[in-house]
Amino acid sequence: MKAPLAIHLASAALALAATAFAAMPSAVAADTPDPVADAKAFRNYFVTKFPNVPLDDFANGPYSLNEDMRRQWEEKEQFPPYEFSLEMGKEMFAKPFKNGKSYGDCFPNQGIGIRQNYPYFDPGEGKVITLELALNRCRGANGEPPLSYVEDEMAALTAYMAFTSRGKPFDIKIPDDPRALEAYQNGKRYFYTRRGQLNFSCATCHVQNPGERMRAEILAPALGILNAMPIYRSEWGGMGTISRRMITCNSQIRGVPLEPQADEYRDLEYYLSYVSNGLPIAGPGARP
Amino acid sequence: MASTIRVRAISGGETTEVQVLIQHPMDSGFVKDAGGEIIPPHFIQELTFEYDGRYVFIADWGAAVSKDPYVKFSFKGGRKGDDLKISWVDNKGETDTTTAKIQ
Amino acid sequence: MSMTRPNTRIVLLAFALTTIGSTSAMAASTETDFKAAYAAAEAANNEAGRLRNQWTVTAEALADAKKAAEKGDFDHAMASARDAEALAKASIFQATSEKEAWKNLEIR
Amino acid sequence: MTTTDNGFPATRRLILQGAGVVLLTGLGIHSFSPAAVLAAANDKYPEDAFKQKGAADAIKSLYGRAAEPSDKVKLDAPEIAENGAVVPISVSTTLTEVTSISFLASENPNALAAVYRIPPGTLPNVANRLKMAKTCNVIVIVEAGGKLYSATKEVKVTVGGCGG
Repeated sequence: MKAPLAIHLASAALALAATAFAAMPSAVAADTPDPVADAKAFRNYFVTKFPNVPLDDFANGPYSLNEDMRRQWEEKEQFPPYEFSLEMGKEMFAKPFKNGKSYGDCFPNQGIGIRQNYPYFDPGEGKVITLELALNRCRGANGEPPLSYVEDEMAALTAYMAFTSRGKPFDIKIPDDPRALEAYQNGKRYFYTRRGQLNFSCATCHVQNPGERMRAEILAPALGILNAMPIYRSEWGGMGTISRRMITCNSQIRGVPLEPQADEYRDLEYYLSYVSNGLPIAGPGARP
Repeated sequence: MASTIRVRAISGGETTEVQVLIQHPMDSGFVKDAGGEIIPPHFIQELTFEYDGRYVFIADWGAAVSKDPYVKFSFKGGRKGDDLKISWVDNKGETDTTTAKIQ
Repeated sequence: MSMTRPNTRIVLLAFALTTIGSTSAMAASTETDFKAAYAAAEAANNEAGRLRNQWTVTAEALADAKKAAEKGDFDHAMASARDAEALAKASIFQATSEKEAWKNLEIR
Repeated sequence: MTTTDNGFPATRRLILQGAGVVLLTGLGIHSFSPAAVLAAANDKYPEDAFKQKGAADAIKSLYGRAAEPSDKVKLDAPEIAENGAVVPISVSTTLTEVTSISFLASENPNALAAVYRIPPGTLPNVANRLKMAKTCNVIVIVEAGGKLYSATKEVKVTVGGCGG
């Protein structure tokens, strides 16, 4: 599909508009990140913008903001379309690897009811570890080839792990380690940074315009946006992981996506999960 | 092979509510694949529900029923622990059958 | 759509410049011209890649340029290569300016 | 359980009920293709009706006549489909002696989507999920006491269901 002329040119014109942007006064001075204050302001923004939405309901994305869509969703949830994926995930999770071990052996509490603790900062590696990454590392440690981050098997596994954790509030920790704080800050920067030819940031859609229609879709609020992952999207006719969702977000604004589980995506997941601390895990979810 | 049919049949006393979800592509024959080739039609045409030796519900479906189709209905009677037999056949002659216990 | 808010002035400016660009490309282009233009576009796009901010449309314009060149249509190939370079440069500018500008969007 | 009033041809039922002969007859039945079994047991799959383009032609092919609108047919469908690939639509009615319920989407390539046959003892309430190619009328036909009743509702589709 060809871009509308105005957008095409407006974006190409960014380079030409250098002076205009450079002249814009920076509204805020550089300062040290304060995740606690950030999370408070973040939550406050959404509950003020949508005073009638119960806090936990933000985990249900666009359905928290639109009654007609909510009814369609509730109908679907009677017998949700992710049911088959969930079952596949449960079987995969229980099936031993060739060496006799299984996924459960790689995780605390045998992997049950722990989704809310991911991603976490690993001080040994100095980086953020997401659940998808941890699952593939588990496979690697047991001599199994990695799964694609954007295909059905990974979605099914994470669906099952989320399902066993439903209702548990996100509990993301930022340890007292400057590298953890840096990862958090990098995630935040990625979230607010405009990119792609459309010159959108994640925040353009999910902070400034949640509840609005973007072409056909109702945009989800950023608060709680990962709580229902992975999601069955009617548009995909199947399940998708967090990796898949981030990649499609980038493509939709005409940016070339990064490789799945790139540092930027891991940090972004860390940031978004942290600011949704306290909201319940609701995955797997169904979305348009 | 796991069944393609998921059933929830719940007796509420006088009536039994039945919901099914079936794993099936329900290809309409109007959609092209990534390579631009038409995906040939492949959809369930008939779905039957038998209880106590009689049909309690029969669905005739065209290609416009959604992927992984779902249907819900209720019938009078049906006791907890009784069998409900569900079968489908699609336009290629493929078929699946399952028997579920009413709960 | 309220969220895009394309700045009308910028759009008009870009339109004027784009027109000038295509006019100068009117003179029949050679394969040598094309190769230079393509290399410049590719270099700019690689730079955008180092900044982790390539645009899909840049890749599309590059592919279009290559395809036209293979058919021997160097005028078309030149135009697409220049488009690609402009887009790549815009993406570089975007990444550079956003190093600070992102803070303007932050919820506080 | 009474077996006399289900309103369906008895062939299949008798096989299932004749406990003494079930094995033999059962073997005979299973040597047919499943489609043949169903065809033997039920009315034929309304192939022709599903092939019609427009809603009126499909209804005519299916029932041989037209339906009249009735406020006793309650059609529940969204105002705006969140995705045309999966549109939850349900119907219920206070009409009695219902024998079938059909769903159509007027602008789909083939309007008829589903026909449900309702034997006595089954309630005239059905919920299902349909594909819709674009914004159009959803029409539901309830056959009751030999007459046809309909309800219609426009559903807006912004993402067409032809991708799914």
